[in-house]
Amino acid sequence: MAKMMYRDAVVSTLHEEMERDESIVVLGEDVVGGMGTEGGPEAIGGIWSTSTGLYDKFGADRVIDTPISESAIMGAAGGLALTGKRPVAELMFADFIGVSLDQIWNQIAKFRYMFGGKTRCPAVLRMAYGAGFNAAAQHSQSVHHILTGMPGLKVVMPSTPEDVRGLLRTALRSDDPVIFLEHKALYGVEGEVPDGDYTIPFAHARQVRSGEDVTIIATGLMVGLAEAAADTLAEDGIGCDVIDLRTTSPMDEEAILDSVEVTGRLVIVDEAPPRCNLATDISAIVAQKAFASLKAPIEMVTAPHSPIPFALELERAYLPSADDVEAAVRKTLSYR
Amino acid sequence: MAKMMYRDAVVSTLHEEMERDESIVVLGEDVVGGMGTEGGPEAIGGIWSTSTGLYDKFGADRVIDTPISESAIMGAAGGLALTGKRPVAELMFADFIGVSLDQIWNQIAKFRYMFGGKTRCPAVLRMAYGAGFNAAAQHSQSVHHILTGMPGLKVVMPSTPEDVRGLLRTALRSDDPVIFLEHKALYGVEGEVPDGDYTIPFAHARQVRSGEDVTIIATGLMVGLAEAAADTLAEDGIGCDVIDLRTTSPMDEEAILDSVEVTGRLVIVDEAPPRCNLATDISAIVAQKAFASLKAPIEMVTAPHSPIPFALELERAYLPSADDVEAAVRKTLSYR
Amino acid sequence: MQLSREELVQAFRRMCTIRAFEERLHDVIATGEIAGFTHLYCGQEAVAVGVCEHLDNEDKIVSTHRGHGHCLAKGCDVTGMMKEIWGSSEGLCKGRGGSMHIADTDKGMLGANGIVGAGAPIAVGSAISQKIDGDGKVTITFSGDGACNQGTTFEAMNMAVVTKAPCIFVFENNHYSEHTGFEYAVGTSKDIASRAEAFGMKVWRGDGCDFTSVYETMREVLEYVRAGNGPAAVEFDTERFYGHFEGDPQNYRGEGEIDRIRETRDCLKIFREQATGAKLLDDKELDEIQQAAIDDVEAAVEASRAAPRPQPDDVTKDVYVEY
Amino acid sequence: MQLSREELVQAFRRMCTIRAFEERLHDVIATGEIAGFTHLYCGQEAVAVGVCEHLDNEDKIVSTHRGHGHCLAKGCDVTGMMKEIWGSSEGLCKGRGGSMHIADTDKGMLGANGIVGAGAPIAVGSAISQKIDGDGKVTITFSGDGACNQGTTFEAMNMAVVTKAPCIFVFENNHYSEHTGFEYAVGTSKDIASRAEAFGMKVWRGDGCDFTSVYETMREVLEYVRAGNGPAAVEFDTERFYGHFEGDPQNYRGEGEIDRIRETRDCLKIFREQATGAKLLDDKELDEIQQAAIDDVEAAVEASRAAPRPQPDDVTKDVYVEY
Ligand SMILES: Cc1ncc(C[n+]2csc(CCOP(=O)(O)OP(=O)(O)O)c2C)c(N)n1
Ligand SMILES: Cc1ncc(C[n+]2csc(CCOP(=O)(O)OP(=O)(O)O)c2C)c(N)n1
Ligand SMILES: [Mg+2]
Ligand SMILES: [Mg+2]
Repeated sequence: MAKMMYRDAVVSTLHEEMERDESIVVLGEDVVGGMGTEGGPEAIGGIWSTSTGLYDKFGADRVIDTPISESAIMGAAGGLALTGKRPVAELMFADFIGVSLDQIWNQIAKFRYMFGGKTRCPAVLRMAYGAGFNAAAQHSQSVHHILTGMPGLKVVMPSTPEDVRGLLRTALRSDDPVIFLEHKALYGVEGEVPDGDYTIPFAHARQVRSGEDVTIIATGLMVGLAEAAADTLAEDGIGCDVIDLRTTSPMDEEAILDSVEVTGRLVIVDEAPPRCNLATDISAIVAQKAFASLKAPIEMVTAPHSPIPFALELERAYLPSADDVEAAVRKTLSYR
Repeated sequence: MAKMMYRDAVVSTLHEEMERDESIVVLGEDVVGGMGTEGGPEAIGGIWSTSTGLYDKFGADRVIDTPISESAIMGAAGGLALTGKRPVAELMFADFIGVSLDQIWNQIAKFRYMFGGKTRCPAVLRMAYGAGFNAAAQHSQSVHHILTGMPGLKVVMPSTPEDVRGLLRTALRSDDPVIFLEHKALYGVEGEVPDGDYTIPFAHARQVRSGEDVTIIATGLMVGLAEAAADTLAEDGIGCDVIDLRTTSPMDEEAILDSVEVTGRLVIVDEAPPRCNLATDISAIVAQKAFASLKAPIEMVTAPHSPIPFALELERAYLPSADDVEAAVRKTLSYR
Repeated sequence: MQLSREELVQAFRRMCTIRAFEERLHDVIATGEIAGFTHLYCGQEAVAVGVCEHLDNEDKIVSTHRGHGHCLAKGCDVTGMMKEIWGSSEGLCKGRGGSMHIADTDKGMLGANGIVGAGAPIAVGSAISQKIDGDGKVTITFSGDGACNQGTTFEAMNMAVVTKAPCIFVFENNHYSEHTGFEYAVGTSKDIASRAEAFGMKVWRGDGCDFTSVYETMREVLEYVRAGNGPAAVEFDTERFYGHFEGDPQNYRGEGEIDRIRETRDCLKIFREQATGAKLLDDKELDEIQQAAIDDVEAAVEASRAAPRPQPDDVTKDVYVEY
Repeated sequence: MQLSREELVQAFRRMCTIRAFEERLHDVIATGEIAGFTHLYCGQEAVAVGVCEHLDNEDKIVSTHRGHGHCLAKGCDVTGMMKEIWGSSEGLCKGRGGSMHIADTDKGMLGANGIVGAGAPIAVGSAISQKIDGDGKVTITFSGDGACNQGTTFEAMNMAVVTKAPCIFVFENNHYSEHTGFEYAVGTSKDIASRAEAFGMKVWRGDGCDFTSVYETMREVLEYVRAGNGPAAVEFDTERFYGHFEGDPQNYRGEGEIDRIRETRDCLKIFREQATGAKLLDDKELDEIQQAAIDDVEAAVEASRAAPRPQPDDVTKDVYVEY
């Protein structure tokens, strides 16, 4: 066991996996940093420090700095994956799927199916997502719901350094394209990580707190809010079953349904705006498959139907809070 | 009252509105057709024949044929709308949001909010969507759920020529960006259209059949399946309340909730794959706001979690059918 | 013509196969027997064949919506392709892809593509892969004059230059993107190649209706790229004999244009004149080759008609390797 | 220097305001008083001002993530901008946009932009609008050397050529995109302008650290574009004095690079030398102008500190005109 920051969990896993597997190739904007400058390669790492030292260790062939051309980055990842490599392509901000979605959605996700199952496209697409940095409307978004809806992609949302390492290993050993979503506000968070070459399978949710009164489902940064709310509620003797999904595609439906069968009450926390998001997705699954167990309306805690504002006060109002989660739990409990 | 095809409802409304409002400008690939050829402008219309005659009537300034550059088309629509025009930009296939999403999602949808409410961006973005043409994985998709989830956009999905005319007028008079989704398989469908300059407000669903046993919600091509299923079920004395949402953002929640309060049973039909789609969205709203009325699990009839296949038999298996809707209704009714 | 007799025969055979394949499809589609959007390659055969005759299975190509010619030139199975277009479960892609998504990675054919301009970035990735492997192999991406206006194409060119990837951008300028003329849609001071040049690539130009021109130009291009000089681009002027897709009434064409290009710009005719003129092959031999190609295609059509159809349950197969 | 005294004073004042604005922000951000990603324009002032001094409110500009200079040059209110960056509800965008999304359409400023390359297509739309109105007005889009690799920038150039829109592509080549050098990321046979040229545009080049060079170059460019000749492009070589964003340690810079560019490439110094050399303005006058700019900015900072904060409920306002 060692303590490690979330961002270091990313870098260290990349280092280890690139050593283990020669076919892994990293590419993205400033993943080396300093290319074409007097300071030279690695003068400075990527802006998230999630690729530090890779270039020095693995060289220019396997660590490729790219121009600002996200479609070409994602497309190149597709081409690399189709020809035997395992690209790890970085989108600096998840919001940049806007300029590269075709390659992710219409190409990478669909190759195998369109080509009759003959090909594999083991591309790992890493993206920093999420609000909380006053980075405003184009640098703060959650995109997991959009990508979860796209057949052919797997979507991973680690919430702890331990999960980063276990899930990134699994991603790098998967033969399908994986979207690996790293929350910006978690990069600096520290946590214990187990030793050794452990992996965490996809579609295996993590029970964060256990309780029998209400189920709370969350991912990424939202897991922390759910935990905080659960701890507060525990003081009042309210037991929350807090589930961190870890992956949204594939998703651990069983864990969700099993929990709701016990609690009969469900709160889903989602950082995305309310329409057609992951909260509605889970709600719909439960309303179809665990209907008989439900004792109260399903509550969703989400961002509002608005772009993400810049000002501190507004962004705080935009983001779900532990208080919101707590209120939703109390609301569902008060339903008779 | 006149009979008119869905595609002609689009063209005729564009003709009338462009006459009424000088600020309307049409742009897109082959919206003129024949530019730079010996045949000359309008030698041939767009591939959907939804802009025929516009160039001849309104000239090169207001009907602009563009290169194959969807980002630039959408971006130009944004720039036109910010500077006092009302662009109607055509994406030939909705699947091409893949190469132009940034301009739709991060620019057009967000200008007003980011700029503190000072600007208006009255862009109408028309797109042909949907399966049924053996056009395979990249030319057949439904994208309404993706766009409905994006704050700042309005999303319209007409299912009849009458609604095309009424809703397109409203879109062209709206001061917000509107996504206007035209189903390819409906272009050739004929229907009665009222005379005169009528408009249909957004967020006003249409009751297609009325009944007290089950609510069926659908949009676009799916409305026809719901109708067919309802008619079959009526023979068995089962009354279906069939609701065509017409717009998904804003959405007529009241119509949905009112109906479910009566029927207590809900089937939602969505042409999109199952995850994070409009069916889950509606299900979640109902499971939160009309929970007490629900007598049975909410059933969803959707496409499977797979890309869209080419072969006739596969595409047929992919698309929801009237039989699927009927089965879902019977399933929800059998629940006690 | 500096090719051996054998090479010449093979090249002509390939061009004839493409021609026969497309002409046959043209007829079949008119009857409604098969569905979907189909874009025929008739008229451009010399480009695909003149390029691909230089390649082996380890060299890759990335194709477009108008991909049949590229596939056939790269060695994809005629019957497998026809079955695919017919939507059979025995098709090259099990009927899931159809005309616009034929791929055969064993043959180094990384896929046709329904999205205009999407191929170029994929090709750069494949070429980076080859550069890492260091085996002198290349990836070729075909793009039309319309595709050269798509942002992805430019990004890919720049990316290839920056990464020094052995990627070759072959532009097939058939003067039309759908129903729009090249002169209108492609802003340029000269041509497509000159745009590529401004990205720092060495460029070539050739006559895409003349197999020899394509073949000899590509010999130079490939020598340059295989030697590790990074990417290159080449523009071939060519002709599209049919409409943009099947069903296109083509009213945008000039009076007599189709007759004229069929008469003066037919790569099969031009090849025949050159081959007979140089006394390398005679008309009888050429006729036999052409007939053999037609027979092959006819057999493929018959096989496709008799081929098994996909099962409805297969609709969700092969979305993932493992989910 | 062919400008009137008045014009010179105004141009210098504008450059000084930008400089003061950015220097002040640099200090404040270091203290943590304001948040968000901020990209300072210090060093590039001559470009924004040399361009915008030719424009009125009906001429439009579209800006980038590094947008403060463009906004100020186009006449946006200093205090309104500072309040916006502070996140006040009295900010130019009510605190919703922040540094990367400042806009003021009344002034013809169509928005900074957080997405690299997104501005160019928007500018083309605005220019098409102006072409329709036929009033000789133009739209200018600023792009960095990094943005010139984004597909949208190329698409926009081509679209402008095709539509003959009065759009001017101003490339500010400050040699860096984030931490990556121009030489590495921009594949070209020559420079950015030569790429634009290949799209069939007339292009110009100028020294972006020399106000006179920018101003005189733009006079020609604007004459050409306003006359209805379609789009044009111009590349200015310039310098970025600070890091990519505030917080950037800049280890990628060469030894002494910042000192050198501050010493030899400072547009304020160069302007001063020219103005005093030509005896158009003396040092004292220039000092006064500079001090006035600093004072203005200081007042804006004070006003921003005292300005009201947004209300949480405002978070969902102005998403739509009507929903
Ligand atoms: C991104 C995208 N935009 C538009 C289309 C529709 N479309 C298909 S082919 C085509 C024209 C392509 O022209 P060109 O690149 O010259 O190829 P050609 O058809 O001449 O072979 C268009 C507009 C598409 N498939 N993808
Ligand atoms: C589409 C997109 N990709 C990447 C980024 C991250 N990013 C912001 S600014 C920047 C560098 C831009 O360089 P340049 O265009 O030269 O402008 P400069 O910063 O030098 O003014 C990058 C990579 C972004 N904001 N948008
Ligand atoms: Mg063409
Ligand atoms: Mg720069």
